Amino acid sequence: MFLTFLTFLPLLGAVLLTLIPRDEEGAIKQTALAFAVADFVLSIFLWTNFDSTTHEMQFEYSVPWISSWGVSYHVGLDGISLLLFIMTTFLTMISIIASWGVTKNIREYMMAFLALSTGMLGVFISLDMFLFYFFWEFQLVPMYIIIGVWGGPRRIYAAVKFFLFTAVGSLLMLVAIIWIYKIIEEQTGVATTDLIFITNNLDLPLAPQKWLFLAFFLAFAIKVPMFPFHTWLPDAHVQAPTAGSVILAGVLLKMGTYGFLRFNLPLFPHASYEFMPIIAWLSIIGIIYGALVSLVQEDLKKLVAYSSVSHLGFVMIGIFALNEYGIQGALLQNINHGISTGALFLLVGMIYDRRHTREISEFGGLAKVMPRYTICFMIIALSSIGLPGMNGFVGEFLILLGVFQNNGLWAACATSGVIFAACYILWMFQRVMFQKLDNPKNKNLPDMTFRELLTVVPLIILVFWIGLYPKPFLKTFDASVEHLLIKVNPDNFGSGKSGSRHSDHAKLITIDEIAKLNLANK
Amino acid sequence: MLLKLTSLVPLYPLIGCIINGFFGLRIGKNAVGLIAAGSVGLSFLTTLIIFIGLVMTPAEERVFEQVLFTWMAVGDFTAEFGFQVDPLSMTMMLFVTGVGFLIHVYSIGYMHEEYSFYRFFAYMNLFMFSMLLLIMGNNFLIMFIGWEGVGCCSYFLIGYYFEKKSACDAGTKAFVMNRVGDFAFLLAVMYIFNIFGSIDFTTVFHAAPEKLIYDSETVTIITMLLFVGACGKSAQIPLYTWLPDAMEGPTPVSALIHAATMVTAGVYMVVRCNALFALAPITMWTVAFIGGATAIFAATIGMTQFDIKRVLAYSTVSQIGYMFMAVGVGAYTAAIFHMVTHAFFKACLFLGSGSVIHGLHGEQDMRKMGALKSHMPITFVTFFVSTLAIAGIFPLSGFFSKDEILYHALMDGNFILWGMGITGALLTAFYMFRLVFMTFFGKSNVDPQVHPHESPKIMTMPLVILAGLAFFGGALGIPLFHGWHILHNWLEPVFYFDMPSALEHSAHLLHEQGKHAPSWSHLLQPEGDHNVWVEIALMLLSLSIAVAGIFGAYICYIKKPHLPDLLTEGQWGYDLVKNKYEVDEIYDETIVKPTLEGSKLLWKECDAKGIDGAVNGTAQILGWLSNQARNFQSGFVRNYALFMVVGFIGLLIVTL
Amino acid sequence: MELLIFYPLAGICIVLALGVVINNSPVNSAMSLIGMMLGLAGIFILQQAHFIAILQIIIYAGAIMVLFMFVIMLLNLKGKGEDDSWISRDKDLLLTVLSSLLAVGVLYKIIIIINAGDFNSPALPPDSFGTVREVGTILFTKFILPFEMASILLLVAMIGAVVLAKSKVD
Amino acid sequence: MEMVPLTHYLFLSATLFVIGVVGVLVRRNAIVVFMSIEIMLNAVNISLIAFDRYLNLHDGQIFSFMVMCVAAAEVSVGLAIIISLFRNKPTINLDEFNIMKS
Repeated sequence: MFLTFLTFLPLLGAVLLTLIPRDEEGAIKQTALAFAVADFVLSIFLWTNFDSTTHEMQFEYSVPWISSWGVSYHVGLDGISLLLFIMTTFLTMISIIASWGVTKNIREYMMAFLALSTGMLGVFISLDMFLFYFFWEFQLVPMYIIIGVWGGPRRIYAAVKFFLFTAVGSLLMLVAIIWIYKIIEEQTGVATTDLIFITNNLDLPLAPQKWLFLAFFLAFAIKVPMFPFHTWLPDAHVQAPTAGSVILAGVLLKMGTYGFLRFNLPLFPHASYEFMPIIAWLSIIGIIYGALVSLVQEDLKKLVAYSSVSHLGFVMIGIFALNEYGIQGALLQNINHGISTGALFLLVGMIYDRRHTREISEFGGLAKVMPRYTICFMIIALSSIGLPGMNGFVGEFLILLGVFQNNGLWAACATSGVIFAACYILWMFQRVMFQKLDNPKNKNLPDMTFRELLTVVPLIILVFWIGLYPKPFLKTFDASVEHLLIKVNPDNFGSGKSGSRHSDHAKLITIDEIAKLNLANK
Repeated sequence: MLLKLTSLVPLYPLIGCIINGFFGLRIGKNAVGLIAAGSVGLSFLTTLIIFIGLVMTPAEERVFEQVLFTWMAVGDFTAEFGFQVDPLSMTMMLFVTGVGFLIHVYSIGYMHEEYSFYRFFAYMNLFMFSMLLLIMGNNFLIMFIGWEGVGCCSYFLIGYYFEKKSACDAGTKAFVMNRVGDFAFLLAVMYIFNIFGSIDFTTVFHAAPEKLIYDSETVTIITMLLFVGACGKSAQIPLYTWLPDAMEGPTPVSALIHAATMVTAGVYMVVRCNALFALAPITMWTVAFIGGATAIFAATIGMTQFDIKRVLAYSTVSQIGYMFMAVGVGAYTAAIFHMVTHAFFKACLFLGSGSVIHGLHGEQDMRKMGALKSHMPITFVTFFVSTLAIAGIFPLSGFFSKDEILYHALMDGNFILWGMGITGALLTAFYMFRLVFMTFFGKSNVDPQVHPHESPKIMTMPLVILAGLAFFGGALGIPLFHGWHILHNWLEPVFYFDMPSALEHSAHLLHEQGKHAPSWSHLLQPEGDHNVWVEIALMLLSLSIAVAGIFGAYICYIKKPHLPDLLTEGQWGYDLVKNKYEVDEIYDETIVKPTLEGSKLLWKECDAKGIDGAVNGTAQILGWLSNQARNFQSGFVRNYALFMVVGFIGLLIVTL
Repeated sequence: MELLIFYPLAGICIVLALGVVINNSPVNSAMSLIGMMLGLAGIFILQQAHFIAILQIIIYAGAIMVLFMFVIMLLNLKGKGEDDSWISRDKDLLLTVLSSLLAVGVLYKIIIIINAGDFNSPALPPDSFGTVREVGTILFTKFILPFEMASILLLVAMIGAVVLAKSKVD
Repeated sequence: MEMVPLTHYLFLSATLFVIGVVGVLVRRNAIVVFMSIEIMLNAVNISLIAFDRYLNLHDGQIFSFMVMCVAAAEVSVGLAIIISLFRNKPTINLDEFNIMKS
């Protein structure tokens, strides 16, 4: 029950905001922030009393929603989704603080943000395919509004492109969900879209597994911008407001990777194993392509957007290394990317608020004028390069370690991404921060205010915490990744088929379990 | 017991860096200088204490590991954050903290009138911390943290004068080139974990003979990757162009980072992994030959440069080439010995040139110097002593260390290597004395309004100490007399590698794989007898070579100053060498420009036209289609009737 | 013998129908339509559907055609047919060709079906088959509901026509 | 006295129907279009009666009676529309009235 409360708290906040009159800007911002902070603080409790030894779902709550179809409001968290959940609440809080300067109808802005937060949280906790799809579509709308209304000059094009890209992808997913729904009904007689039940009981030969895998793959590949489907990201980022970019980069992209871990790997293990080489090569192209293209960008935000294409290429190749180093590394890199790219967007937003331009050529020699800003920018830049001792390195190293287990060449190509990362970030850093301060407009730019520091400093603390002591984070992933790997590792594909046959008896229990569970919560 | 203090050594510079970093501006320059130099001094003292502790323990168990906490633990991969102290890392710690301390003291004076004084010292301390981490790490990952941390600090320090675009470019170039080396190093670490299942030095090097087959493909790849990493960091042939540009940074930085400590990190890493390299003869040959080639290559460029710091930079590259040559032929002790002595005299040379530049208020071009002998007596004396040392004149340290390398090159390696070494020595003597004659002797063409003055006490005192160390450094490795080679006895247990048993294991493993073991008998014959006469002859030969080089420089720059211009103008060979064989330009043309053009192409064509084109294309097609459909709504009732009839008839035809 | 009556009547009807379509002036086409209606009534009688034949004459030939004539006169269109040169229009030429082709296609299809089925031997109904009495009784017993519905339909049509025409007048 | 075969009636009804359709499609004059519609309705009646007689039932006739009612209603309303159309534009040529054009 606690989890549902946590998820729908921001939505409650959004509704309450309607009561406050439109021109009370101060009150609106305060209440929105209050809700976000409350949500974050409560989510910390989730982590403290999260038992990381078992892979079972925790804080589980299930109540039948559309019982005729077997759809139940079944929510829960496990190692994989817990940290993403907390990161969402954390980044929502940070971005609400960061959007203090927004003036254009601030109330709708805050309402959109809080609704978006609920949508995102819903995606991470839902354990029912139908519910997952509901939240997956629900979170699109507020993001569309945020980009569409408060965005930059070409915001309509960017918002529509963002929406269409994701929506088209998710249609195929819907088809796949329905197909699975049918298969499950045939195989076990219980017509339900409950993910846990399906993960345990679904048993498909390779061919349908491949098709279903591809359907889900398309939906999630668009969300994680993998190579061919990434063109929406730079436009969306460039046109989105600062806070929107932070959330877009920090959380929305992680839904794609989360989807792979929740759907593709456990449900279609054999297909994932078959598709590993293709996806590995696609992610390598993504890594190098993202890095190369961001080398020549003139617009700061576009540069950071392409860099997140490259970073998420790392995450994808980590996930499809299909061993615990790769997946744990990928999960950690998810969090790291959220932090470092989120912080980068905050910083870029700050100079955008001061100079209202994102062209790199407009800046130069800011180090003289804004020392505090330069230090923060430098720390975040180094963390996104993956300097050891900071968060980027831990995730990247584990991923590359995992990939190396499978194929040295892939690891070599992926690691080359590290060099390009250093090139484009340092070159950008040099052109923006160092060199002579010739542009008169930059002469008297004010340094970071306290509020801006408030948004960036917690992220920097996290950067050093994960960099130097990543154990608590890795411990949370351990059990769930272990369980996931039992399903995915190759030697039990074959037995997987016969396995589910002779242990039908065991399976039947879970069906009663589900029934009991539903009754229990009546 | 004393060894427990190891974790304190890197801690002091870290604390120093944090204090300077955050409170630098508030606590004033003197305090900042005090804290910075003090923290390095403290860590030097603790190193001395640990050294005493280590000397007291018997030779065999002189390895002490202190694990602080487990950094990463995933599956069966665990990386602890721990330190390892053994004779090798102790020698490195000693000279790194020692020379580091002196340089810190020196830079208090040198950097005095700089505005962001605290930022300089914060980075210097951070550098010391990362360097110590690199040396003392007990597994590859901790070494890698130090490895990249050092690269990062050199990026900050080179780009210290960040107003100058050239300084920033040099910093970025240095960092990216180091990153290329780190790329190879990272791959090697992953490969090692893949084979050994762990990345701790002790486990890996003990298991090396069992797991790896002598001269097999895997061991060659690992060692090759490690060597590329070392080249990146220690500026060898392919990846050396960043070092001369790194002279953009302040002189103490060049002294500390680009002479004494960071550039030797590559040599240290290769020496540390000697167990792996011993199993890979091909890599050993490449190491030796690249070392030799760099020695000559850099020496030739050094001869033609006029910027005082550039000459010293190329001399550093060539001296490190010597060290790699020594490692390549298996003479690890000689390499470490040369590294230590090189740290002393090269740091002294750089600091000397620093005080010259300081005296001439920033003038670096040798052609605008001359006859500074009288104006800067202390600097001149210390500079002259160090130049004698580097040239390899008898009593000084350079002679002993370089001679030992040449001896091993001849005995263990082959004649070509020795030839490279000797020509390198000749060229070194020549350009070093060219530098000395042009700056201190001859007629003074210093421009009039600048009147050079001796540097303050705080700068000359480290110079004197370093010159002393350069003078007496040779005592560490006196050849010929058995047992007098202190360094050899000190490092011998670390480099002990039981080759016969390793070959047995390899043969055994090969049989398991069904392949026959090739004949390795030539490796097993006993160590050649250490006949004294050959060594003495070599010593005399290298001494005479050095004297010849000095005499040549004397002729060209004192006796007949116009001789060099006579010999060189017009010669295309000279111009080629003068602008550094255009290596930088070649890199620019072949690597930098194509990547930029390629990525522009990628962005414009692939992204804007390709994928976006496809997406917008589909949008337009849909638009066009819907336009066509619009014409059907023509407004004429008749058309609608026609469509109804046609539809009806179509149905009819279909159904009937 | 019946064929002798049927063929001329059918021929007349087809010719008059064509007349309706081809004639330029609406009056002529109205006249030919009336003729066709009467021809059809004859055919109905041939079919022994006396009730329908009488109705045909009264409703179609009588009421509806009168209405047509009335409207033609009201809007004095009788001379106006000439601008209606339906043959020469370009775009519609395509239309005519298309529709005639379709018509031929349909006819051909129907012929195939008709020949296929064994329709041509009609049973011999008793004499009182199509008389008014019989149809009347059925109409008011079995089909009383449709009959009432028809009356409501006509009522609505009347009101509709009145509303449409009247509102413009004042 | 042999009976007129059913096919002839159907054939007649088909031709009349087709003529009606052609009339509707081709003619631009509203009145003539209405008349063609009348022809189509009559064609339907013929086939109804023909089948009626063939199957010896009266339903066909009832149905054609209904057709006639509908036809009457349709003509009255249609002509009313034509009159109102005529009022706003002095022509009854159907092509003039294409305001609905998208």
